[in-house]
Amino acid sequence: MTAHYLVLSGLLFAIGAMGVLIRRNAIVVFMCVELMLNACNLAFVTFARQNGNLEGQIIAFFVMVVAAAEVVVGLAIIVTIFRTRRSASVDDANLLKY
Amino acid sequence: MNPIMQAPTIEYGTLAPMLLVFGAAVLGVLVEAFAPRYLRKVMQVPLTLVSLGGAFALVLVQVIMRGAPTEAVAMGAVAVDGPALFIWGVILVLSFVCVLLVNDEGHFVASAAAVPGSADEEEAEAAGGGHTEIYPLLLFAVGGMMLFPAAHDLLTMFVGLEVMSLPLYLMCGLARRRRLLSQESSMKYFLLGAFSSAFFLYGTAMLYGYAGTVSLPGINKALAGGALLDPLLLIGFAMLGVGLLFKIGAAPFQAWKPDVYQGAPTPITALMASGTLVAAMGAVLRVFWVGLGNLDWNWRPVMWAVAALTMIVGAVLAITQTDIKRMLAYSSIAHAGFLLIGVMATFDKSQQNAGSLSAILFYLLVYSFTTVGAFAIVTMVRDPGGEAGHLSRWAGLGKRSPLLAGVFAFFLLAFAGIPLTSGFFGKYAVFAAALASGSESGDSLGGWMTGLVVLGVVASAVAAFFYVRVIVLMFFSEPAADGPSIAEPSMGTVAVIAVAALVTVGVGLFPQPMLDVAHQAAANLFIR
Amino acid sequence: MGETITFWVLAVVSAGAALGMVFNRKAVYSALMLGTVMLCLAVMYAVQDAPFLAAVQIIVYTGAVMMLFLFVLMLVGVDSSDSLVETLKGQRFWAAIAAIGFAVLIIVAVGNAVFAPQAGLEAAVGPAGYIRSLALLLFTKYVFAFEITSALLITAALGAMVLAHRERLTEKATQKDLSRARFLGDRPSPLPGPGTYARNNAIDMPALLPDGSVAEDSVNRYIARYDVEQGHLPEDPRLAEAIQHKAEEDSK
Amino acid sequence: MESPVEIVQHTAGGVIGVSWLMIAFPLLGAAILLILGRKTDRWGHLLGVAMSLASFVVAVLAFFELLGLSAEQRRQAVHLYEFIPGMADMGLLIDPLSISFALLITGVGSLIHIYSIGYMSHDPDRRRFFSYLNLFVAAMLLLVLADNYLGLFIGWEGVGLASYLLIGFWQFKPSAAVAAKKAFVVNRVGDFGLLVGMFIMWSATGTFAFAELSEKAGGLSQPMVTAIGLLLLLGACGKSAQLPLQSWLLDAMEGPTPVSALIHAATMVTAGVYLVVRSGAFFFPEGSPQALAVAIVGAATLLAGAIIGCAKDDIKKGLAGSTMSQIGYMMLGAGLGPAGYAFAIGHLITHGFFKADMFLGAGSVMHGMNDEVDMRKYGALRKYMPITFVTFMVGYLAIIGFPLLSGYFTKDGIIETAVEHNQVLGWLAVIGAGITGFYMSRMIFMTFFGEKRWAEDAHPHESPTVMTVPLIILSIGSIFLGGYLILSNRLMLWLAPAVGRPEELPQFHFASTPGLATLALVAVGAAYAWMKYGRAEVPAVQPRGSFLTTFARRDLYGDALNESLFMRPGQWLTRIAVFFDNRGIDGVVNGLAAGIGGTSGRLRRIQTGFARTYALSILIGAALLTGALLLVGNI
Repeated sequence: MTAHYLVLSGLLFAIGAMGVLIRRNAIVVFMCVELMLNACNLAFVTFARQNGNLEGQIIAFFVMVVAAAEVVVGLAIIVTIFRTRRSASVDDANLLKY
Repeated sequence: MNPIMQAPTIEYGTLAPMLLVFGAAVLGVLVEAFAPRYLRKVMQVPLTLVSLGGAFALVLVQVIMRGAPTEAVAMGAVAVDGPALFIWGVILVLSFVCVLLVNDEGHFVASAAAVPGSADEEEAEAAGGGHTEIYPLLLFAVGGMMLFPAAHDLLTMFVGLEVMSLPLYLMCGLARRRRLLSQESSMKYFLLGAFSSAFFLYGTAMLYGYAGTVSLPGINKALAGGALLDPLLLIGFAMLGVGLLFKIGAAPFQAWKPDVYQGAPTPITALMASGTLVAAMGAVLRVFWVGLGNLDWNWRPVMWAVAALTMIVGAVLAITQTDIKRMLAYSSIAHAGFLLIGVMATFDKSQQNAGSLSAILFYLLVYSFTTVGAFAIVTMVRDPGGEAGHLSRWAGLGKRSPLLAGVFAFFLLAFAGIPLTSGFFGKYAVFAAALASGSESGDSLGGWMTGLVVLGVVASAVAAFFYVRVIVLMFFSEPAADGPSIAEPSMGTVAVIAVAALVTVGVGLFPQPMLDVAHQAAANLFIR
Repeated sequence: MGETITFWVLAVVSAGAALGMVFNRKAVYSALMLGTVMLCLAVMYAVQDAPFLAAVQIIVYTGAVMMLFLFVLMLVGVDSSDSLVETLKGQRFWAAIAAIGFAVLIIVAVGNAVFAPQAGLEAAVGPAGYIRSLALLLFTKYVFAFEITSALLITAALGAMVLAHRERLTEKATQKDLSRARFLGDRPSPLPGPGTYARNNAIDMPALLPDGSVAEDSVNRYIARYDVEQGHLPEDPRLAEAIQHKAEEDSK
Repeated sequence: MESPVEIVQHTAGGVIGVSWLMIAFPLLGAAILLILGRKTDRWGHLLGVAMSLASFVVAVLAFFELLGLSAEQRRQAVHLYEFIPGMADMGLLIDPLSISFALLITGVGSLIHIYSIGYMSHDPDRRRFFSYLNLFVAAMLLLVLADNYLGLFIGWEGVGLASYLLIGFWQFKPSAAVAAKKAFVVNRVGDFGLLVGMFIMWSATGTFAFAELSEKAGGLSQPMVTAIGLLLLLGACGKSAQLPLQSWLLDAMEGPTPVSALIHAATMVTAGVYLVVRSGAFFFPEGSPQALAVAIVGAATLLAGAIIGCAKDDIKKGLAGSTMSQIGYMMLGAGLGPAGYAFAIGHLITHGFFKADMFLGAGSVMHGMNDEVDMRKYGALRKYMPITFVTFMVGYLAIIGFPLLSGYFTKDGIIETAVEHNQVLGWLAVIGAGITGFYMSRMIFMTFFGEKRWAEDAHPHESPTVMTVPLIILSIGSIFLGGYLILSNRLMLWLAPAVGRPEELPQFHFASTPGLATLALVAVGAAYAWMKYGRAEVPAVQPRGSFLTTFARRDLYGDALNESLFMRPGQWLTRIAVFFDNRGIDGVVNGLAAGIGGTSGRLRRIQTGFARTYALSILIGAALLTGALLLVGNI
């Protein structure tokens, strides 16, 4: 079963990564990052059972905490940008280039 | 059945420098909560400076009184070994210096929540003051920078990474002028940073799957016993590498650096270019040497390509830059490439490993101080709308302010690695270590290391070209009629430039003591 | 057997929802899809002997994080949807290539990996019980990381405050100030109410004063503008003129 | 001829052991003044003077300690620290040569520091001026005290930097900025020579230290030594304003006058002489072609400088021409081997006194005349500035070689030795002395005698005491120092441990043929000047001169020569290169540079500014990294 879960985790991770690349709404991009983190968690939990120790579960727990903090900061930044530009599109923010 | 839990042991003495920084940060938050507005800055600045200075003193005390511990502390989560203590010392001095820059008026927005250009913003600016929350945020970032390279397991390292990065994401968006650029840099840094830390985490998961543990020595032990070709291990290693290489800005993960460095408030750029790079480099070393030490014949060819690409991209792209901060960002990328050369110089023999480790530590020290000095000078050259970033504005600066331009030229020469500057010895040490590694019999890369060093020398030459270009621009072109003004520097800024210049000159003329310190720090390598 | 069925069902649903999240134009749908993925994962955790994580997943992720996402989405504007036209040349193509290549690499690699039979968690849990073992690990081996995450949470709170909270720099006007200002102005009395003699939607119908003249002030200016823009003007030319006048005043 | 004695590694304490303090004091002063900035405005100049004086005290103490040692012991090396591990050590060499320079630098330097308190008293940036002066003193001391070429080079560049900063001190004047730039560029040419010389030296012997070089230089092949010598000479020419790198010195007079006195007359410009004398034992053996080249350069420059001096109406530029000329004498002496070294150094020391005296005197005149530098606007100043007049007169008599004054002994020594070694060069030096008599007399007559030709608002007055006291001290040195050093060969015996000495000590002849000829020519020159400028009226506007005068006024067409010799062919070459480059035949370097630039220009387009593109590059990078590792792992 381990391989199944891992393949699913890899798939979700790749889908999340693809979402980051093709979505323009910063919030959705960020949701895709969250999906990637969730994929990691699935891998951790799977490996915890595979390896027979609880560390993977603890790590997944930490990841959730870290992700929650990251969400707060990230959304605050996105809201600030939105208030300035009236747009949450990542493509609109490209004054810095070359 | 109720097994009694053994209370965890935490070596408070050993961890004191880091705990002091975190403690001061929490105290700073309390000050924000309870102190009246007009008192906050008066309280925050000394608190920050004293805690950073105190932490540095604690590091010194620890080195002198007890020497570096040989066991991981805090239940095996943190390894306060020689290299870690060295890196802590460097980071603490750098952040102290950066706080002096932060303290200078006019870098940070008066009210981040006010929309740029709105009446609210004007009102907030008229009211004066600014976000004193910067100081606790900066302390949290410094704490993260200390934890990141000292982490003994990948989970702690991940937490350290986030503790370091979150405040930086925030602080990037707080520039007082050109706020659109600043906010944009903040968002880019955040999105890409979060993206890359997902890779780091996935790598951690795979390594956990391979080794059944995330502690670095545990992984190393599993490597010694298990199958080396396990795909889980290789994927895990690659993904972990992505996360770490992103932080040091190695190609092809370098794209964020110029944008973020340009947009962020310059004192924060200085902190990122120095402190973050030092911390991330320390973490790279720890992961690759401690965790993956037994895999070196596997990762080194890949790292070879990354180092080569990084140097080339950094040096070549810097040539056509027109913004001074972007140019310094590319220069920082090139330097990350030079440092990676040092990372690859590992051997079977610990004696020689210590040699290359000390070379990297020394390089980090000299480079980061010069960087801070250069950015401090950038803060002083101003247009009416803020800092004069465009290079054309720097034309003829040598005539307006020969001293400032002279010091900046000196920093640039140090970046280029001209003899008699600290930069020369840094490059010399790293290249020498790499050559020694290549000539070691049985080294898997052998002649390739020589090739890499040659590439490094060529990249330095290309890099020297654009540094000299700026010098020529400053001294041999006519100043623009409405050229930028040179801000009357505050004591803090002067002190920063003086410290940076002193280190650059001092180490350039008198490198031995610092080399000795780096050598001692590296003597026992990392705790395994 | 039961686990296999659960896995396949959840795998299909979660992968589909993940794809849906990526390809849905509306951000709110994306958020709901992500919620679905998270719930599926929670069930998978429960299946894989991680009931604690399953609960945390639902409480923290679906409960708190997703709510935050939705909240911000509402703040930014629900109806904002991405346009389907890709502006960056080659971005979609390369993104698809890279993502598929990446997925294939991982899947092939994982497929090549040889796994020992699952060790299971019985030995790890031992006699202390599941939650107790977790706590034991959390508060001994990982206690330092646990403590340091507090720094993260503080940073997050502080950061959100810095970016979102604006300190009031001027005194808030009290009721006394307001009434004083009103009596100092040229109209101490309240504005006339709208459309007493209304035949249709009363709120946008100007009132008539006792002398039969139209009271322009009785119509809210936003409503006046809306009426003009949407062509909802009343038939009575006098009223229509008053509304138009009001709308023009507003646009000045 | 006896060669120098060996260098003794210093072990004992004493002042010599801490002689690094000499460098440390002014360096500290400069650092404090630069770092604290405006905070030190009130007392900065005093700190500068104190640091310079402290350094002088150390130098004097070290001098007496050295004097107390026997001749064999008088080359003390003080090891400081390992500079580049396994490559070079940093240390100081305290021997008669270096300590003589140190005394001159700190002594004259301190006097000029004191003088500057008065001279710069109205400048709002006086503190900055003193910080540069201190920086200069520190760098110059490092130059002369270092026991290896690397340390010497650091000092060499340090004085270059200080000189650049000081020439351009009044950077708001475009002429000052241009002059600073010119000095910078011309000096780079010389420095390049020195640097290449050091590279060859390093690759041939593997050391920079004087001590080791004295052992190893003997083993080098003749062409190698000649090459190194000529390259070092190029460096010396740049720093000492010798032909063909002389053009910057005249423009350098844009700096404040104390700078002209300290750097561009008394000390820095003599660094070239120091370099030649210090390297004499290894790279300029007597009779070698490179030594002859030194003498020829010296003779040519002494004539050129004198001719330029004849035509200048700007008092400081006149003095600058004279400086060139006098350093030419020193170079001539230095090119004659150990027989000439003592006279060259002797002339260097006395010149340091009387030229500083005259420069400061000129500064004092300018101070009283609203910064007027045109001598045609002076005249009859002797009554209004008596002290300045008397001290200037002393300097004047010393420089023209009036019998029994300082310059008489040292210059005559050089001329006589030169005539002994090489008739042609020797008699050229005699002619040069005659011209010196003319142009210096001209300066005196135009400035202090004749009718008033002042601008209307000029109210000449004597300068304050803080400025006149240094003048008096310097003029006393200008009177007695030469005789003291040269008669009975004191200086030659003193320097012998450092630079060697001829087997037979020379005897000073008061009535030798060249000496008498010199005196006669000087008298003729002075008399001619009296006829043209003392007795006759001096036109207030420069008259159209003959071809020769114009030639001299234009600095012997030095700039034009540079332009036609170097710049034009350079441009021409560039054009050819561009031509070939366009044809794609040559220009590999250009092509490479353009290629990198072009690549850079194209590559930077990758940095689109879109976060999604960056994310794509990360993902592709991650996929490549994973793929590469899996591949490498499975091979």
